[in-house]
Amino acid sequence: MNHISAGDTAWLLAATALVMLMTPGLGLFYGGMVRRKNVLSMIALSFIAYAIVSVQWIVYGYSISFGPDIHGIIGSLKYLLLFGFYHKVIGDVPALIYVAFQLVFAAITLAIVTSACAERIKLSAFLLFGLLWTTFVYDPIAHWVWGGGWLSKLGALDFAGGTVVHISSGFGALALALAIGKRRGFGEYNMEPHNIPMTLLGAALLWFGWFGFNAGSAVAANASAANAFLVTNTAAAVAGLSWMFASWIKEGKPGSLGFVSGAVAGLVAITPAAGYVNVSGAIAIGIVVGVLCYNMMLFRIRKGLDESLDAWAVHGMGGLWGAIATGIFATRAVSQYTGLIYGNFHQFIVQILAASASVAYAFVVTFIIAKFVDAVVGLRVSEEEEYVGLDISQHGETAYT
Amino acid sequence: MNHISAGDTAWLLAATALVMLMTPGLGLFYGGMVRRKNVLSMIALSFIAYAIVSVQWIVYGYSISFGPDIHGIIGSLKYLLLFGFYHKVIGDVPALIYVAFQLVFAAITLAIVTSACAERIKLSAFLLFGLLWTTFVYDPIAHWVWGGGWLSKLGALDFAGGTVVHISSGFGALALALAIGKRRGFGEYNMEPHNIPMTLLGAALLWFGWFGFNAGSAVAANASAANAFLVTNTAAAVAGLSWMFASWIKEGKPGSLGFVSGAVAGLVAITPAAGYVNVSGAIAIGIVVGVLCYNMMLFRIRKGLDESLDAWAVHGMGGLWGAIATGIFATRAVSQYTGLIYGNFHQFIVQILAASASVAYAFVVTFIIAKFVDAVVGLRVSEEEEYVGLDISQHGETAYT
Amino acid sequence: MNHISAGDTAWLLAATALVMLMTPGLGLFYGGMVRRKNVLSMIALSFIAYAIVSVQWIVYGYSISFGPDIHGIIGSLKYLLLFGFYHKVIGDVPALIYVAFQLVFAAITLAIVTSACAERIKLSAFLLFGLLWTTFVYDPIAHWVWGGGWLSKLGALDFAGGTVVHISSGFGALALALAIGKRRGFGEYNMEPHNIPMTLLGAALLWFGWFGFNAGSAVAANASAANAFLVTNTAAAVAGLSWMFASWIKEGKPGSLGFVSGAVAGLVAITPAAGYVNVSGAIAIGIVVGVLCYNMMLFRIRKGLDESLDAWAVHGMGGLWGAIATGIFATRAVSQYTGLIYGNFHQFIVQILAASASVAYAFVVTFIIAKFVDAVVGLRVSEEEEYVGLDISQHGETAYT
Amino acid sequence: MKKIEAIIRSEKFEDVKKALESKGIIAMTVTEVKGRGEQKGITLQFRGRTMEVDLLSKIKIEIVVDDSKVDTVVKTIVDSARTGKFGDGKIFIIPVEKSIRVRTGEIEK
Amino acid sequence: MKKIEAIIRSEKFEDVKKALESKGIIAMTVTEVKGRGEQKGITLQFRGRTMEVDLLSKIKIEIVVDDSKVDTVVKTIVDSARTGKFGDGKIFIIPVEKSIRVRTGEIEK
Amino acid sequence: MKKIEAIIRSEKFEDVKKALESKGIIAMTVTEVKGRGEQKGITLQFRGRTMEVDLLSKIKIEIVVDDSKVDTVVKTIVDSARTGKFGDGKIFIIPVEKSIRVRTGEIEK
Ligand SMILES: Nc1ncnc2c1ncn2[C@@H]1O[C@H](COP(=O)(O)OP(=O)(O)O)[C@@H](O)[C@H]1O
Ligand SMILES: Nc1ncnc2c1ncn2[C@@H]1O[C@H](COP(=O)(O)OP(=O)(O)O)[C@@H](O)[C@H]1O
Ligand SMILES: Nc1ncnc2c1ncn2[C@@H]1O[C@H](COP(=O)(O)OP(=O)(O)O)[C@@H](O)[C@H]1O
Repeated sequence: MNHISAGDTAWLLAATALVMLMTPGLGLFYGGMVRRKNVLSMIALSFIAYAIVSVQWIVYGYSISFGPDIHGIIGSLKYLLLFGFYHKVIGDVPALIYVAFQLVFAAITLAIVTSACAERIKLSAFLLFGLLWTTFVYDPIAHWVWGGGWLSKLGALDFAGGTVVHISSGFGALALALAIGKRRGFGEYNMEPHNIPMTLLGAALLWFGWFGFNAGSAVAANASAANAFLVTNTAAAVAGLSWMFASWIKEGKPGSLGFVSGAVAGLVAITPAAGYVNVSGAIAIGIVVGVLCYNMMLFRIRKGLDESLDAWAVHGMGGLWGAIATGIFATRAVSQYTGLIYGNFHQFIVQILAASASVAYAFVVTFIIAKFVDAVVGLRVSEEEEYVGLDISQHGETAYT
Repeated sequence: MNHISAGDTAWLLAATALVMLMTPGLGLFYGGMVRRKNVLSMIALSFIAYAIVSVQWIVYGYSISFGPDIHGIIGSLKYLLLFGFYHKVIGDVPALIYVAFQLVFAAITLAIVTSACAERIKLSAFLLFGLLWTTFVYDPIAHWVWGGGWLSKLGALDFAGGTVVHISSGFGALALALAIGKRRGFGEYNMEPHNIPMTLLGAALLWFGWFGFNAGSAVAANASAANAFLVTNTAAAVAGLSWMFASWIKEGKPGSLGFVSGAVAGLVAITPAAGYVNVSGAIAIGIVVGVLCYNMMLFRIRKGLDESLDAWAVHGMGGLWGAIATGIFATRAVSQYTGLIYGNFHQFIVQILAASASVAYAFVVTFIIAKFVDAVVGLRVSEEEEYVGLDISQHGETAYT
Repeated sequence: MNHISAGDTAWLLAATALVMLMTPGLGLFYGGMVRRKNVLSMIALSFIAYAIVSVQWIVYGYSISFGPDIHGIIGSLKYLLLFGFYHKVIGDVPALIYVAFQLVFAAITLAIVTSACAERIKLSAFLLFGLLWTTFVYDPIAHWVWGGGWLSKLGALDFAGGTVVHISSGFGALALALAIGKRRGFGEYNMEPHNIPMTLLGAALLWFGWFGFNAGSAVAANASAANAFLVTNTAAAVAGLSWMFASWIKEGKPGSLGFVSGAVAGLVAITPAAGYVNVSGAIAIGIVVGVLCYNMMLFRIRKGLDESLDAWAVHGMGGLWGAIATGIFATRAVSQYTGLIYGNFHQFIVQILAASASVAYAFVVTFIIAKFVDAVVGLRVSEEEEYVGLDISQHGETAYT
Repeated sequence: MKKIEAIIRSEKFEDVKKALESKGIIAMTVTEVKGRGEQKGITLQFRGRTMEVDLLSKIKIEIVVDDSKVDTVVKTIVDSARTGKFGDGKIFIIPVEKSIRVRTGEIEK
Repeated sequence: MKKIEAIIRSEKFEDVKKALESKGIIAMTVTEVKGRGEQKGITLQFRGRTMEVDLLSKIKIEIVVDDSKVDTVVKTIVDSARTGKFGDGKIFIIPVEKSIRVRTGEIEK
Repeated sequence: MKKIEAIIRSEKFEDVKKALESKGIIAMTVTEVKGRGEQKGITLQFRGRTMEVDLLSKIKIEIVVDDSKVDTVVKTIVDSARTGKFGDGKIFIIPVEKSIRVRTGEIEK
């Protein structure tokens, strides 16, 4: 048995708890944006996504993601139910907390995808979809990038999951949105957020938890964690302001929703880069991603696309930019890896390649899974169920009296 | 002065903060479930429970719980006001953080009991009741199990407080509910939760904080903490799904409230076991507790019992099952202790004994205290005060304008 | 490169995340207290304060606060953009996490000041005001007390920011309130809190985060952190009860808002003292501050002063009392420093001096900045904008539908 | 045609709704309101102080029916909403000149 | 003078408002209500069970106008609020004896 | 018997309530509404753009009284709710045929 560092373990325990909180935080973030009649459904989807992945991960998800590599494609089933893991050590932390840390990443990724089916998915369909998605989309990509698969062999950098978490969920959401179709009345009626303070609270929890996400990804309490912590905060703050100013100029009013959407976009974009860039890089990444994702959202709306809560615009495109930006701004001041600014064209190309492969894979496989679930149990609720709202029709509950 | 481990201390500091957050989290969890006119009262009861215990604990509560043992029954008053504690070390952490960690446990336990008197208790009565309850119910049981008292000598296992926290509060709540009587209109009118998203937020904070609760109980950042962390999450997720499916089958609709109630039940049940079982054991414990507590809630309603927010069904019965389950699923894969599955019948019997003694003690003493407080200051508000709601009648406030 | 302690770093990473959460927590705390039409504005001000400081701090704020001292007045610009900080170590933690820890302090300080301009400030004016304030008020005082400036040379004690954070923001808020003027209808109409549960949630997050604030200020996971943790909790609980009883006696009803205001006052007052007093001292500090700040609030209302959300009464006066109380209750049981109770009259005088200087500086400079901003862009929205509310007029949003 | 406006206790609403249904009165519009009657709400005593809680939450039910049905509706509401204590509520009968169904545009008088 | 009380689908409110504006009808009072019509809301099937969602969220618009404008207002609302499905809403015409402007105290009949 | 429906500024509600009390008018029903008058709410200028905030929060007070008291109630409301600026509100007088007290079932005309 290897040596365990209590300090590194202490941080990973705390970081895992922080990341766990992000999933209900995301539920609130999304829940505030939907109409009053769907808020419980929206929050419940996050909780249920979390629960599905929590079980799947310890049974076989961890194993196929992080188990012994099979041809660079997938992990083996060797770690089923984590037998014998109590005494294992990974790096210098107990293996079980590493498993838990990876679990909370897998969980929130599925939760992000629920953006696409807001206010119209059948609960039973989501249970099936969720299990398939985490198994066939998340786990393979996690294996490719972090579990010793082909992308890691290629040298792709993804510190905390720009590709694994955000590209996969963002482009997955896009595919799911296309498969499930628009909400009735989309583009016709007002579908304004019913409770923006709830969304702001959710954003606060996301920002808070993201420190665990990115700084925890150092899997140690060291300078790399400290750097990840600070650049994470920098990118979030800068991107929040950047989106706010962009919308201020374009629409004349800087919404609070715009600020927090920008902050989330900043958090997304810094995720893959957090272990490789310094604060100057974070500022650049943040400025760009705020303007970029804001315009992607406008583009999405212009196209009449009901990717309802903008997982694609924010996580998909933000993650894509982050992956590429890692290949630009990686600096020797922070790690051994360098990017375009150091003339490292190779890394830049690898980043684009890895991101593109993940975009394509996530999009295509998600679309297939969604169509399959639609054929088997039907993805959508009936028109009347949608009209009365998912809280009543799927859960038999009313959020507020 | 012994050696302090910065790593273990770092985790215990973080864990204590996490557990602290559970008490207002519980306030929100309960606050969402009551009617609009009592929400401030409900949240305030948690805050005030926390404050009462915070003061009592450092003055004498810690001392009678963890002070030098007197005949296995109670601790001595030696540690009054914690004089000289700054330089003490417990295990390898500063004694003061150990005191704080134990404090937040004592605090939430009293907060759980407020379930029983929701929407009808007089604030002044609760101040008195709370002080007596924490002194005469919580502190002795804590001493018996963790402070070197007779149950610990018997060999009863309770990793993070299935008996000390959940059995005592759950069965205490039952006794208090019987003593204070039903809410007016209970069983007649609709008393639906006024704000389920608030309850979901509360549940999220409970789940989050529970990682501190259970993994913190290792009092170290080690493999035991990592195991506790992961099994805690597993049991919560499984039990959430288990309650959800049970209610889906029985009532035709899986409520979001059902999911989070199940998750809390899972967290309760894994609490005593978290240091002794592995993920497989956690799955078993979670499946059972979800179905069990759901049916206990139905039973409670059928009996016309107004234990208003189900502390008994969830904490009492969930804690009871957890205590027994520890004696079943304890496995050598995780610690030196074993349960029934290893043929250790002795441990199983000890667990039942310890749990039963605590059930009886908590129920009887709570009932006596409640009746005493009723006689001295009156437990309940007047009919008119109950009608206008406790927010106005006890606090002079209106929650929402 | 010095040695890094993983344990101490683990705690500082967690503590920094905790403190970060306080700023949106403060946003909710304040947001619940304003009228429904200004809630988004109020929460957004906290987020935006956080963002402004996040950028300013890494660009030059940290440098002028903690950079090489210039005549005891201000730090130099040597640490601009933190070049080369990745490999630096401060104490035994990576410099970058120390920078982040200090950042979140600076951020919440500016957020506290927003109390004074609730429901009437122009967003653009706040952007300018915020940048000037953090540069010309916060950074110098931080330098004087913590960055090697004249107050630290004088021997003033301020463990976690009673002077730097609370006096500066509280008296700054007072000056800003005078400069911006009353809300229209103040003293005439009802301006009751629109959502007290939101305020209670905010208070819970503040309390939770404050453990990072105070115990993190030990910059180590040691006995000093443990002591800070416990006395912080003690003062908060005691002061919550103290304010509650004071208002119970005076007004006949103990509000939940009163309890949490008291708790925040307790947290404020213990902040400078947390590394120097024991639990007995904390009890004394808490009792006094609850009664004191409650009466300061009544005084403020009697004077017809619209320092709208009582940053002055709670943070200003609470911080002042805390600074002085540190000079009274500092005890050798906890550190080498002593106060009046040990006959150390010198420390007592130094505390009063440092506090008074900071009061004067913060008040005067804030007033000048406010007047300057008013002259340049105008501090207040128009009468009609104030009437329809800042959510619509400044952000183009409606909080709830 | 008349509009019956009944202001009743919130907690009695379910009972009233069921009672109306059993009489075949289905259509209705419901609003959350606050109100006080002539006795001015409820007075609480607190440590020698008096506190009035005058505006209590109520439910307003509006039902438009033919003149012939007014008495049935009123009686049904009175019977199902009554507790016999102050605060039980009031019913007002207001003339309606005509009613139009949006779906079809058809007019009833 | 008449009060036009229209209870319409919430999601049609913006359309109705705009349609009225285009006819010069600006003044109005709007309330969030719940309601059901004669067909008793919506019935959902769930695992063999039937569940009625009877009270659905609606918007009530109140507009007081001169008798001469009643037909225009009614027609405008009917045209803009209609979807042709159950639940489109109802409009009631109620007599108003007079109206007073608070700002000036002036009375209109 | 008349129903007086007054739509007033929310922030004036406490003043109006007290003024009515002082005239012995206690009973009332209160609803939160949104509304706009003929001048169409408030127009804000923002960076050269115009933004209309048309629906502002208002309080609707409903009071049913004998015909003899109508003028007192109206005058009291007008006096206490007025600020003299646009948006002060409107009062409508609507006939009520009868009123029934739920507690006793007694009818007033
Ligand atoms: N004259 C009135 N005008 C308007 N609303 C009234 C009037 N009288 C009663 N109400 C409404 O009816 C509700 C119940 O009236 P209340 O007087 O309490 O009933 P009871 O007389 O049976 O005790 C009040 O809260 C108020 O909303
Ligand atoms: N007789 C009535 N009295 C009061 N409100 C009514 C009445 N009929 C309909 N309503 C209101 O109008 C709304 C729409 O009515 P509905 O019957 O659903 O329209 P439609 O007949 O076009 O389907 C209902 O939800 C209810 O609020
Ligand atoms: N014709 C009307 N029909 C219905 N409600 C009206 C009408 N006119 C005014 N109101 C209501 O009265 C409120 C105040 O009216 P407003 O025109 O702003 O007062 P003023 O004319 O004194 O400025 C409006 O917000 C609206 O709710």
